[in-house]
Amino acid sequence: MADAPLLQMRGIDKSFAGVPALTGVDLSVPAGEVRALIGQNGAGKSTLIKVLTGVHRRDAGQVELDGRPVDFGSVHEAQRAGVATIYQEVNLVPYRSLAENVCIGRAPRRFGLLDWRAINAEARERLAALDVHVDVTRPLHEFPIATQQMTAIARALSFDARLVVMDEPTSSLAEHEVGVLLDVVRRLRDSGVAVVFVSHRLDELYAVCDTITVLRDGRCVADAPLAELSKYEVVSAMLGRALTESERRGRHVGAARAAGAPTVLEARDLHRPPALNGSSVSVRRGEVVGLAGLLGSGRSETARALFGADPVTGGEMRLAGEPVAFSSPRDAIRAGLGFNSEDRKADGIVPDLSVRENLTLALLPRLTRRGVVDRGRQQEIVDRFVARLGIRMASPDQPVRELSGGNQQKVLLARWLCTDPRLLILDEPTRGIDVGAKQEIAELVDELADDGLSVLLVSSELEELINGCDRVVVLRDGETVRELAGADISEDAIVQAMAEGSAGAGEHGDA
Amino acid sequence: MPETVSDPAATRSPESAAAATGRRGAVWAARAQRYGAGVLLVLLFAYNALATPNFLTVQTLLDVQLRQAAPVAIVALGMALVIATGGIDLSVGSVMAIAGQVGALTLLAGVGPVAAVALALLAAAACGVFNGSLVVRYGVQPIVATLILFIAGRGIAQLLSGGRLTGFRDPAFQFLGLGRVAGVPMPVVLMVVLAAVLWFVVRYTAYGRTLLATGGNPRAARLSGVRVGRVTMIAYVASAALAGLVGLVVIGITSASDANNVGLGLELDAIAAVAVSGTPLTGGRISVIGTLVGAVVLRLLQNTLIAQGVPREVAQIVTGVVIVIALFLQRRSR
Amino acid sequence: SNDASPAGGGGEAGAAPTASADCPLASAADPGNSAPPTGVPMATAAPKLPVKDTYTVAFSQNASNNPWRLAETASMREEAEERGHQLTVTDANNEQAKQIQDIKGLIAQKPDALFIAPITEQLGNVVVEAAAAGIPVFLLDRDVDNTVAKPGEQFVTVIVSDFVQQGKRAAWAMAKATGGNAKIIELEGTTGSSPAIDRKKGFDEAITQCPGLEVVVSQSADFTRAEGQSVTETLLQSHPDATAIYAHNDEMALGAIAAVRAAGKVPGSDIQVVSIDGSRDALTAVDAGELFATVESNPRFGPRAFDTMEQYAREGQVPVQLVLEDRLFDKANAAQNIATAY
Amino acid sequence: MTAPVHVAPRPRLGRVLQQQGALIALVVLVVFGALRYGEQFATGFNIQSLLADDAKYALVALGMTFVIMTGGIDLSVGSVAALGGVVAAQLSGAGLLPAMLAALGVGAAVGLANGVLVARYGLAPFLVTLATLLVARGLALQLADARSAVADPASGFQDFGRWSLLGIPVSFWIVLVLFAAGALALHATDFGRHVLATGGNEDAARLMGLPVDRTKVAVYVLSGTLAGAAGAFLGAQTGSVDAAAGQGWELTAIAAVVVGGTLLTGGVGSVFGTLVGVLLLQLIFNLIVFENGRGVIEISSYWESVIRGAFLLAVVLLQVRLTRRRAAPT
Ligand SMILES: Nc1ncnc2c1ncn2[C@@H]1O[C@H](COP(=O)(O)OP(=O)(O)OP(=O)(O)O)[C@@H](O)[C@H]1O
Ligand SMILES: Nc1ncnc2c1ncn2[C@@H]1O[C@H](COP(=O)(O)OP(=O)(O)OP(=O)(O)O)[C@@H](O)[C@H]1O
Ligand SMILES: [Mg+2]
Ligand SMILES: [Mg+2]
Repeated sequence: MADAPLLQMRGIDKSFAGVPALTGVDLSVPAGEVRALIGQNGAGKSTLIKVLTGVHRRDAGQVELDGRPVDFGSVHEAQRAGVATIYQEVNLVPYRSLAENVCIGRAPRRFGLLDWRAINAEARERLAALDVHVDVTRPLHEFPIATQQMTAIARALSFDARLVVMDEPTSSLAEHEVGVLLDVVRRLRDSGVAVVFVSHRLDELYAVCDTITVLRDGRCVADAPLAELSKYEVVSAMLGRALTESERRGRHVGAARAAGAPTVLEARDLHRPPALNGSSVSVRRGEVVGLAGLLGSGRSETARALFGADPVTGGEMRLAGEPVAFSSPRDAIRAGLGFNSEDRKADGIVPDLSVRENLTLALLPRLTRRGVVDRGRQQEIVDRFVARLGIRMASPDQPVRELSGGNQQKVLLARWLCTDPRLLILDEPTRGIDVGAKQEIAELVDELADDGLSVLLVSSELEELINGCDRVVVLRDGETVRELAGADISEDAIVQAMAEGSAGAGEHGDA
Repeated sequence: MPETVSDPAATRSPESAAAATGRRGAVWAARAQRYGAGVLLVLLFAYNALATPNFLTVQTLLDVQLRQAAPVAIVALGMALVIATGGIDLSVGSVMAIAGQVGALTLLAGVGPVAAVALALLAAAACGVFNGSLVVRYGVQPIVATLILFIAGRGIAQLLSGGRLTGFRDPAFQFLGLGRVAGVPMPVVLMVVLAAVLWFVVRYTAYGRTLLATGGNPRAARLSGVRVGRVTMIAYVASAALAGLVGLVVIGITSASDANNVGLGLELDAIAAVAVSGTPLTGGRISVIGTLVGAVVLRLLQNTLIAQGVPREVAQIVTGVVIVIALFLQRRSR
Repeated sequence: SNDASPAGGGGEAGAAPTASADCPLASAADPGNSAPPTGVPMATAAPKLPVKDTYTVAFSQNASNNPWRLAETASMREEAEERGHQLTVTDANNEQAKQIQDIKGLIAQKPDALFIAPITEQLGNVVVEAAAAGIPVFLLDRDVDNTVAKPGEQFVTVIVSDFVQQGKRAAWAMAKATGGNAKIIELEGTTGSSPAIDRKKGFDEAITQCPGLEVVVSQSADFTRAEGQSVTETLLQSHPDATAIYAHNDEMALGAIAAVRAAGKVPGSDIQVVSIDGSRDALTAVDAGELFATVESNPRFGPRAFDTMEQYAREGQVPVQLVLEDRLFDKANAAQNIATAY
Repeated sequence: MTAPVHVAPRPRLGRVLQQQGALIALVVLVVFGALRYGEQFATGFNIQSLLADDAKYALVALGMTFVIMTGGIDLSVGSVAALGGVVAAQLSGAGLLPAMLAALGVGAAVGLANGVLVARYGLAPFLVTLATLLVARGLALQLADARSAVADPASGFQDFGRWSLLGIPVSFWIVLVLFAAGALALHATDFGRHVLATGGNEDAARLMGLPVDRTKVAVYVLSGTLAGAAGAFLGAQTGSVDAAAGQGWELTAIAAVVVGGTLLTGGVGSVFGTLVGVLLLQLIFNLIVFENGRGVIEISSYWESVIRGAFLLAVVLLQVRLTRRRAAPT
């Protein structure tokens, strides 16, 4: 062809321990194009990206940049060649300031020494360009995961690269940030940058992408202009099967469940400054309650407080009417609670342990007789839930770190489901999960609720809340500001409640 | 031979890890990673069988090689527990000295052998509680936390002994060191029994799983209802108690407690033994049999060099090189 | 590590096997302590010491991690007590750097006199500093590098232990014990320590007279009982033909004896053991016939040290080198000395 | 909408306090010493010899600080110091400079070995340096033929130990300069930031495209080199290096680094804090010697060990209070 595409990958093979993750994958992106990369969890998206950027060595195939064959040995080389990448999990340095995380590696200097004023100024600008206005001199770990994600994006953009690769950059972002990011992507394209964009959210893909590559089981199953494919075609290509009825319609909860059912858990006026300033939630038996709010509104903190993961400075909790105070997650679990945290890597998986052990970790006390684990029952439970959630892995003995992001998430869900709790708290449960699995999980939650399980669902995806919840509690600055039920649950209502009078969002409204 | 227990998982992970580098022969690298210490053992054994006179006698193997390996091996078992939590215990040598001295003094005070042993182990366990609470309650870095007793502990033992050797003769008390069960020296018996127990604990009990979870990702473990603090504390107490036991074994063998020298530098031998088994110090993994093999290998290496009349300084160099080789064989590629 | 010194005394060798003709040692008498050095110059240029009836003095001990050192320190304390001197003791915990630090700290306190038991010969520079500060220095049980610190100038005198001579006497005892025919396992002290080096030197030199005496293997056992035992166990197994053991100190010898027993042999008949120090445990072993003999390495420096100091104050000069006398303990004289041994 | 600025000033303030905590303790002890032991303690002589002694520990601790900030550890420094000292002493005949350079050279060589094994082959630092600890010690003993290596008294080598400027030993001036350089490098050069990033989150640092491996090799080489220098300082000071020298220095250094407020987990650290830590820990010995001098109570080396341990405990607990850090047990 006349002008070779900026990026051209041909016949890429990559296998781990003889298990193929990629087989003969092609990917080409011309300058000024946004290429969507989609596939089920474990399809090989991240692997393809890591092969491209020199994290993994490919077993076979060629990679050409600007028509010249390349073989990056390290991320550093890739960067120098003009490839900037945002990896799936936030990968920054916790103890260092936002500014340093944005600029380190190519920081401005004076007299050969780092020029901190310039560094902070630049970082402030770049984050402001993403509509993030924070004190860039604070260490990264003090900020919510979303801010961390935006920082990673700012860093990637700061390289003024010719090719920008984004692996699920939006999975931990809420509507607004997503909007900002998509604008950025458009701007990049218009300025002739090539972009590879991975996401499980079809709307986002259709909003910015020109062409799409669909992976299934490590193979390319589709490569076309996005305009030529309908969502359904994309999804069925990805799943390798036609969609079910419910998947087509997207389900909708009818009349609120468990209207009169007894209250399982009730929390009033929880305080834990600065994050929590009076958040109240109650969940009835068999009810799915959504927890909505802007980033940093205290949803996760509320969830953690309920679960006894963090001590509260004020407020009261009742379990089935009885006042309770969990001093540790252990107490909460004993009382029949489960909590799936939002940060899979830090608070979820035990990387070196096998899928089996990760899955049954919370259940252990009940799996043991006189301190000895009942391996038979353990195996039986593992098999059951692996099948039920369709976890893809080589064997239950595979270290969980080797599973794809989405499958790790499923293992964690199974960890709690197998304890068959009265109340399950899910913080961003579908973060980084493919549409197929997402659907399955949504239905699972539904099903469980019908069987009498109560669910508290934290999500940044309004759609999820609207479709899945009987009630939605809205937080702002760590305070419950609105409660919507049944028919009142609507995007507008929620958004209005979240944002209402939120001129000062960004500060903590210590009211 | 090292059945690196991050449960069967890990017995598979080396391959995948090695394979992840996409090198050919990765599988062989993986084998080496798992059996490195075993290979060394076989080589050393073969060499001695050929080169060292009457090496292949029960007397030599049991009473010399294994019996001399036992103390380090037992301490290493405790060390492996601590390392599995992601920690490390530098204080074991000093704890040995304290336990030995307490045992000797109480025995001479006439409390009787059983009570003396009990008191000694109690003192050791107390040291473990001290280390454990620094790490658990105050979140002090394990190296620093145990460095404190490493420094102060020997001083305490010396204060108890006044720097003198405390000699004694009491068959019952010295049974730990000199006794025999079915002709097998007691230290060896202890080593085998304790290893068996630990192996079972790690492989089949809830404690084993929670131990590895704690070392692998404490935050996740806590959120899953694991009593991280308790699990960690137990590891430190066990390590100290085992060290104390070994303290008694050692003084039993020499029929004198020498607070200045008992356990001197043993912490490094123990850590090396764990390391040679291919267990990473980052926590979340443990290999009981591997640890035993590691301890035996290192002792056998020492004795081989001694038997050949190789001077200390050269022996040191060789040992260092061998450790690196072992690590090298067993490295987890990224 | 351990130490000692020369001059006369010494018991009679016990019932020795018939001496083999080609081993003069076996038939010779105990070489005893080396003859007192003759024509030793007098210390004249060193800082002077005024005559007082009591002094403030300091003693830098290099370690307290073995009985011998403890006995030496104790002897210094007792004697100072006796004579009403005020004594400051520091203990370098076996670290050269720390002893230097200790000594400097002591110098800063300007004592009337300074006693040093150097950890190695390499403390010349601090000794020089002490002299520069006008403090008379007395060295105990080991000398320092005389090219750095001149005897009689930067320090008054050194009261030495003659490790080489101890080694020679041990060789003599070994010859007596074995009739001049033995395959010997030598247990060396801590690698690099001067007693280890010199006791080896003396012994190896002496046995060259006796072709029948052969060191089949020599290994360090760090002067400790436990090491002595485990090293011996290993060596007995790899050298089954060994018939004798020479240990650089009593502790290693006691460990070795245990190892011999463990190996199913009888110490004192199957395997002869000879060592150096003269500690109480060793004398008991000698009396029990398990240890053939032990050459004393007298730790009681106190009396001699303070005599010398006071003499120097009175006469303004003393010989720059003095030696402490060691005895030799064997079956004949062990029993009656157990009570007084350290 | 943006993530709220989370008001959590703990870590930064905490770290500052941490260092000051050590600093305060240091000042207090010095004043105490001066008041209790009078001018004997405060004399130039005592101060001088104290600083001269601290110089070598400070060098080792400086290198250790950087290694620890990358999340590593270097147990070989003590042996390397001995090796460097022996080499320097043996070459002292050739004069001060060649001797020094030789010491730095061998130190750097061992450091390079450590660095390559850790960075290139991903072996655990604790174990690699434990192995090189044995090797370096063995080599030192070999070279010195198991005795002390004596410096040529004729050469200028030993004068170095005596030089002083404005009443402060030259060796300590050098230390001051190096620490200043170290602090600057940490704060204001890419190298420094790479060190902290590597220690903070190695995988992330890699994915951020930072030269993690090069950085690691660099810190171990630095540590080895400084340890070699420390050995040479020792040689110059005492006129000889006993092959057993430097035993336990690694632990002294680690203790100093920690007291100075550097986290062993890496990613956070203070260079000057380490200097304070060294001065603090060494001052303890000096004070004990003086206390013995008063003849009121007799502090044996046994007590010294206990006191050192107790002191370390006190400082560590103080830091815990100041930073209220409840780290996971890892
Ligand atoms: N380091 C590894 N070792 C072994 N197997 C691996 C490793 N990394 C990935 N895999 C396997 O490769 C396959 C593809 O994983 P990858 O992370 O690329 O999936 P993905 O498309 O990114 O999924 P997700 O959408 O959940 O992120 C999975 O089966 C995973 O188990
Ligand atoms: N790891 C952390 N360390 C310190 N502060 C944090 C951390 N995570 C969140 N916070 C603070 O707690 C407050 C609430 O954060 P939280 O994560 O609960 O918000 P959220 O509504 O759950 O948003 P998110 O979508 O990030 O979960 C925010 O102000 C945030 O700055
Ligand atoms: Mg992925
Ligand atoms: Mg959240």
